[in-house]
Amino acid sequence: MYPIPIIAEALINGLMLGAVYALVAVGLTLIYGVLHIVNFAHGAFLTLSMFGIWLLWEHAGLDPYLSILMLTPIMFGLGYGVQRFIIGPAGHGRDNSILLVTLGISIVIENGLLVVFKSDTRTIATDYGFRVIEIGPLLLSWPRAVGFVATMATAVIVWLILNRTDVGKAIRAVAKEKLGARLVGIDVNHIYAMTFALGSACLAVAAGLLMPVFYVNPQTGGAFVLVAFTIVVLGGMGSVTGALLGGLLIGVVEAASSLFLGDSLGQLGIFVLFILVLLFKPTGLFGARI
Amino acid sequence: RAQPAAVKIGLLQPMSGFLAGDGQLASIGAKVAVEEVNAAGGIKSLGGAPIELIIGDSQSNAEAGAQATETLNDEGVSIITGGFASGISTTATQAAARYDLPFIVDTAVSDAITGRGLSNTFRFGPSFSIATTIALANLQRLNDAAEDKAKTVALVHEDGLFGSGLAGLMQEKLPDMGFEIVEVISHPTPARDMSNVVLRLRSLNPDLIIPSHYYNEFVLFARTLQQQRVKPKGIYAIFGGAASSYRFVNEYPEAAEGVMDCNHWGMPDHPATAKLMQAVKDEGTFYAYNTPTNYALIHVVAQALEKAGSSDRAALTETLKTQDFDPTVMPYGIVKFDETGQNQNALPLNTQVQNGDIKVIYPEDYAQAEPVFPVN
Amino acid sequence: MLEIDRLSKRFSGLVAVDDVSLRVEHGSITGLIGPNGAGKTTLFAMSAGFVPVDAGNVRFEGATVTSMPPHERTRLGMVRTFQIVQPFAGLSVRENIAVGAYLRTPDRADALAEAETVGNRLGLGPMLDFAASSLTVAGRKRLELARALATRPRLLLLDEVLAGLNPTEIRDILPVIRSIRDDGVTIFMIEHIMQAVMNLCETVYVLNEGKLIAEGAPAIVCGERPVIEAYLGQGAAARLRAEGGQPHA
Amino acid sequence: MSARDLFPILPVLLVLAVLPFLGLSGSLLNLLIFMMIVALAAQGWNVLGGYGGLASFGHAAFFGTGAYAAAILQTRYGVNAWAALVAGVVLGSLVGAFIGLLTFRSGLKGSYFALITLAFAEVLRIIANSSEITGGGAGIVVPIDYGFENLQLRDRRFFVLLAVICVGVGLVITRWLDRSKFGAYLIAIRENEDAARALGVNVMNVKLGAITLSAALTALAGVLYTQNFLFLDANVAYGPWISIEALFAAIVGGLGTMFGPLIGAVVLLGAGEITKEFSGGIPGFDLLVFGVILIITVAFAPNGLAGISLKSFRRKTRGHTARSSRDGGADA
Amino acid sequence: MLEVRNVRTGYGETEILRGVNLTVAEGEIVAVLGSNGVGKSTLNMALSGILPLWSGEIEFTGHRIDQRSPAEIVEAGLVQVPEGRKIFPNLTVEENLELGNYRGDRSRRKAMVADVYATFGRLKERRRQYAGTLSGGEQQMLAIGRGMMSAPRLLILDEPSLGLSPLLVEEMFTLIGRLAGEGLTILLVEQNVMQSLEIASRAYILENGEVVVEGAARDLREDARLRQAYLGL
Ligand SMILES: Nc1ncnc2c1ncn2[C@@H]1O[C@H](COP(=O)(O)OP(=O)(O)OP(=O)(O)O)[C@@H](O)[C@H]1O
Ligand SMILES: Nc1ncnc2c1ncn2[C@@H]1O[C@H](COP(=O)(O)OP(=O)(O)OP(=O)(O)O)[C@@H](O)[C@H]1O
Ligand SMILES: [Mg+2]
Ligand SMILES: [Mg+2]
Repeated sequence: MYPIPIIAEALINGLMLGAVYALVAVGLTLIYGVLHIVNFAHGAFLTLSMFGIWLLWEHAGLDPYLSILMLTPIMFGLGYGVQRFIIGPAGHGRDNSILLVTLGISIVIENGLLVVFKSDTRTIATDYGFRVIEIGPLLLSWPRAVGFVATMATAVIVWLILNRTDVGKAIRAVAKEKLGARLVGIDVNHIYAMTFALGSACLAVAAGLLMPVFYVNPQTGGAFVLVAFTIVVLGGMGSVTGALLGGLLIGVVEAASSLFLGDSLGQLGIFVLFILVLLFKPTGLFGARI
Repeated sequence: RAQPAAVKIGLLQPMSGFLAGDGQLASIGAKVAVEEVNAAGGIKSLGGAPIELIIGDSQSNAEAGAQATETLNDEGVSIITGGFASGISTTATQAAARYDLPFIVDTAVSDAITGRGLSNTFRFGPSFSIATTIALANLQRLNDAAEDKAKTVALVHEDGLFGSGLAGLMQEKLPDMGFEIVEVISHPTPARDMSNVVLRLRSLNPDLIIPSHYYNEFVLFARTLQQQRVKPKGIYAIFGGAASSYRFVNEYPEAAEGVMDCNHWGMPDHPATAKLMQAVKDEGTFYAYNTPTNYALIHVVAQALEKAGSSDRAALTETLKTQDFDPTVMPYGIVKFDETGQNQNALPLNTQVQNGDIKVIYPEDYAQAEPVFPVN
Repeated sequence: MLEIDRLSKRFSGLVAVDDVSLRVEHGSITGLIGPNGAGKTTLFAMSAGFVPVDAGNVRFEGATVTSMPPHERTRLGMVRTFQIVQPFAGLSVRENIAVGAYLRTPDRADALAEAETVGNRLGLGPMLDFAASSLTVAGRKRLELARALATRPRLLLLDEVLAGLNPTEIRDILPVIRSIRDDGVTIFMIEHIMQAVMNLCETVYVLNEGKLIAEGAPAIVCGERPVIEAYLGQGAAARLRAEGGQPHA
Repeated sequence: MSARDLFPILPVLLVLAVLPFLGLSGSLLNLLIFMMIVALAAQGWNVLGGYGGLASFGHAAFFGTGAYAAAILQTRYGVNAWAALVAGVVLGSLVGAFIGLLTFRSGLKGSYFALITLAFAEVLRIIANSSEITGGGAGIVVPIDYGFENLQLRDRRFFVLLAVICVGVGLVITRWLDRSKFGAYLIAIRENEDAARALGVNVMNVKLGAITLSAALTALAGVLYTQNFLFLDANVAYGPWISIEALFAAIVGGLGTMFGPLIGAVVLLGAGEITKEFSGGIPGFDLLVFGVILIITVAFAPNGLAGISLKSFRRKTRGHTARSSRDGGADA
Repeated sequence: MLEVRNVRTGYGETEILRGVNLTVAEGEIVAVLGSNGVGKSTLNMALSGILPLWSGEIEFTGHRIDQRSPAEIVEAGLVQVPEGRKIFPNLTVEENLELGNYRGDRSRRKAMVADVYATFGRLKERRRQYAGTLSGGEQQMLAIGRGMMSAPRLLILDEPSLGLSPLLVEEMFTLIGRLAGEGLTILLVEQNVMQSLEIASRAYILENGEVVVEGAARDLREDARLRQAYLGL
């Protein structure tokens, strides 16, 4: 048994890390909710965003948190364009084709990055990367705490967009009833692209929050996508609040199980939890609904 | 006088995929060696035939490694070197065996690679068992020499072939050496986070941490240790990747300071070392062990060709089995392959990051500096 | 044939079917009518096993089938159609019907032949090789009926299969339905098209807000005040009277 | 199903069987073997994903089980390789049936099913990576011992032949799906589960049958993998690569078609080899080109490559602006 | 207000409409009749811009709309309540109505929702319920309500009475009459032929992808051929 502060710290750590997972998952769940496909390019987009943050740091000296403000619109635009001009036309609106196209895009991005940046691992050494917040015996990572707060803020924004704006309602409408949407004057292709754009913009934020504590190489995104899948299903596919809560839960489970079982089996803990939830509450812990 | 036909040498390396960085470093070393051999007049016993390097990309996975080996064979190489990772090396040497194509593995460490009865397979570098034996012997000396001795140890390893294999061996041997193993923590590659591993260490506060993981995880680990203010007496990595990588040392000098590693490593004062470091720098990347190992390996192949006086595969295999070779930049004394194909004299070096540079501390023959222990 | 005994179903607060008992006689055509949202489809879904019951019992030919899975009820001879049509969209009309026919034969040629026969009987002949997704709503309703019929049922639960047909088309299909019954298939149908109900059904049950409010011969039931108020409206009642149904005031 | 139904399969098998004896180089033989292994896994995937509409991301679970079973039984228990092959296929099917039992019971389909299969494969990968019997991270090396009785063929042309025969079995099974009641039921479930149920289809049993069959074929591919490469580790056996490859080949080739998986595997792996030629030695460039080719293929052959050749036979009446038939109505 | 000239279109290679001509004047109710599968809904989809024309022209309030996107057509005031409802099952009743006003004047949205509730009391009771769980008839009400929300100039109703109880059918026809009285132009596709002809001013009959009969509704009601073909009399 570990001393209480260690356990507490692990759980808080889990929450903070889970928040960033959640952000990746929110993008995924949005795209899933509307396009009904699992976006295999999500990881590659995250990697791309992380390289974006790194480039801005390396060549413009921009702080990663500031870079988020620059990168978010760029990723938004990129996501919009990729959906509108590649996935849309090449996918013919069929689930399987879209799936393959996103797979193809991820191959292109990953290897494009490999060609340009080689496979080197890059990191950003900010002066706050190692900073901790001391609360009694607890040492909390400062950049992680920032990540937590920023994630919450982003999630609230996404939620507001989805539930309080016409575009958001249109996104949810298109998810289930395309023809009906077109008949009330919704431009379905535009909404698809907006969804993809929104999902990609979330990744820009996630990338900015990750880079001070993590590294990037052309494969990095993959490590987060698998866990993001898990979160999406746990939370209920297409559910933004579900993704957020699912992310936090996974973070805590991962922390707890790696503290008590070791990291390798900690991963097992995530998947076992995942399987159990699916078997006993198949629509996810928080219900599937976008 | 017509130039004799070039002798083709295959270099199998992960040029793409998650190990591509290692492939790149290896190919830099091999290319330098090829240039040197050819500049010195090629293979004299073959009438000055130049050697030509053909790179096969194993794409960081085993099937592609086998397929690339087949392609190298189609292209008519006389011998293949490289392999890098154990899984790739296993399937690739096997594929080469069908054609009696000699294959010298560079840095893959799994004991099972040699000793499968494949007569074409050789290994240049040390295997697991060789490396751990030496690493532990050095550790013992280090600790014996210290005033404030380390007693408790935590093992932190990646859960693949390499990390688990090492951890297994050490769990066997460390207790006999008087160390108490307080914790064994494994983690997956890639890892997203090391804070929970470090938290456990913080609560256990071991004297010594023995990590074995790939580069990215080591960096994450070392940075998190620093952040969480875990300060053991020493960090003693085995094949740790990072403590013998200049990238790490340059980018995170504080986290790197004092870290020790027992790894493949070139002789620091060998003239080729400086040249290779420069070549790596010219490519815009950072020096690590892959470069000198593959550099030396090409030289060994050139010597074998010279001695065999033939580019015939059987002749080369025979030569490799029976003759001695000069390992150039690698600290192996004389290269001699035993009946299983293992280079008997293969030897890892102990390095320590001191004042922002990587210094060899053991064995004395090659040492550049005295070890600093305990660090904290 | 079918006995429904004190069946109830509640959806989070809303009682969709409230303690309903009714019986469908062997060889009859029995109707189920009632305002929108009265619970008719839910009652059917429970009878066929697609929605678990909250309370009550369903008996088919004397055997209790309340908790039997739907496919087994179909095997026993009780088949439903869907109000919101559920075609196998990617398959042709012929293949759609053949899936039903496979219930009674393992042989592909037999199943396809049966599909053709049934398709022709229901006027789907020209469309047999079209994709089901290209059918109009009314076409899909007929497909629903054809598929159900191909399973050689003994009790058909038809949920608004006539919706979307014009009066002439309805007139043309009524004899088909009667002939199905004459072949020994009992029919229990939900229908809003009163022309059909009046013509076909020997007995109708009227559901309102989950409760049974009337039952009996259609001409009589349609004259009852609660039925007119909740369901028919004065205009329709008048028209039915004019057309010779003569319900009492 | 009659003998005549099998007719279209024969010429294809014949061509594939003759191919290795035309003096192909070692790398082409190796490629051919790998194509057949992937084709077989993709055929398995197609049974469930193409015919049953249950796309899985975790066929590695079956592939790996077949592969590990063959390797472990031979190396640790001295079981004969042919017996190990049978055992591998049986165990693979059992894993399939088990996963099916758990997931279908709770009605999982669509992306849920896809992701839960992925999770199962990951669990197996993590377990295989850390347990003793699989050799843990070090993996298993099957000792070389050439001989027909050991299912290790020194002359690889015959191994190609063996793999082609296995693919032939896959083709026959797919053909049977096209012509049988079971196949019709499976397709019906894919198109509309509720409707199938209403027509007397025992949805659970049919799905279970499909996943078992699917797993058996993919496990067979795993056994062949073991016998060809004689080395396995957790990432090879249970890693996501084979799940992706199987899905890729089946979809690119043409879902729910007999020759789709085979065509897909041949074209994808072939294209991969060809792009490698043109990569100019720049790491990643070949895969980049491959990715672009993939996207273009999907854009211009949305029904899969098998769909192109069949296009002229396709019913012209098929709806283009497919009307949505699900409107989530009050019907349960 | 609406002019359809020589419109040809279909699905894939199958031609469904083979040169349809039709006009609707401001404030009229025009009925389109025809047996199952003649192409009434196909015509509607073409009018709404969902199905591209093979040839022919569509003019609405004096402007060509046949090359416009569905969104632009809605914006121009031509709105359709489609066959089979096509409501948004995962949105609440109220959200469905709000989206009906997607291209419309937002400032009037609240008042319009209140209007719809006044017409369909049942919808108000169910305002927070997900539309997908409504009964068939309730869904139909919602679809009509959603169509009204965009304040259309021309409303196309495709079989609005499908699945409604007789009482509601009657109410619906009353509603259509009322809407027309308020100045809305209506194109009505119905199987309920008799009642349609009662409220319509003119009607078209489609057969085989062409208009075979057109005329004043009153005259058509008496037409023997029509009674035979569509009224089952
Ligand atoms: N899954 C569900 N969740 C919540 N409410 C439901 C659900 N299914 C049905 N309802 C409600 O139950 C009531 C009865 O629905 P049902 O479909 O049985 O009506 P119906 O009599 O068939 O009506 P209609 O003639 O309009 O088809 C309706 O008010 C409907 O909104
Ligand atoms: N998506 C489609 N693909 C192919 N054919 C279609 C499609 N939709 C409709 N059709 C065909 O077009 C013809 C006209 O259909 P449409 O829906 O316009 O008929 P309708 O007159 O509205 O009939 P109903 O009164 O039954 O609604 C029908 O024969 C139908 O089978
Ligand atoms: Mg109903
Ligand atoms: Mg229609």
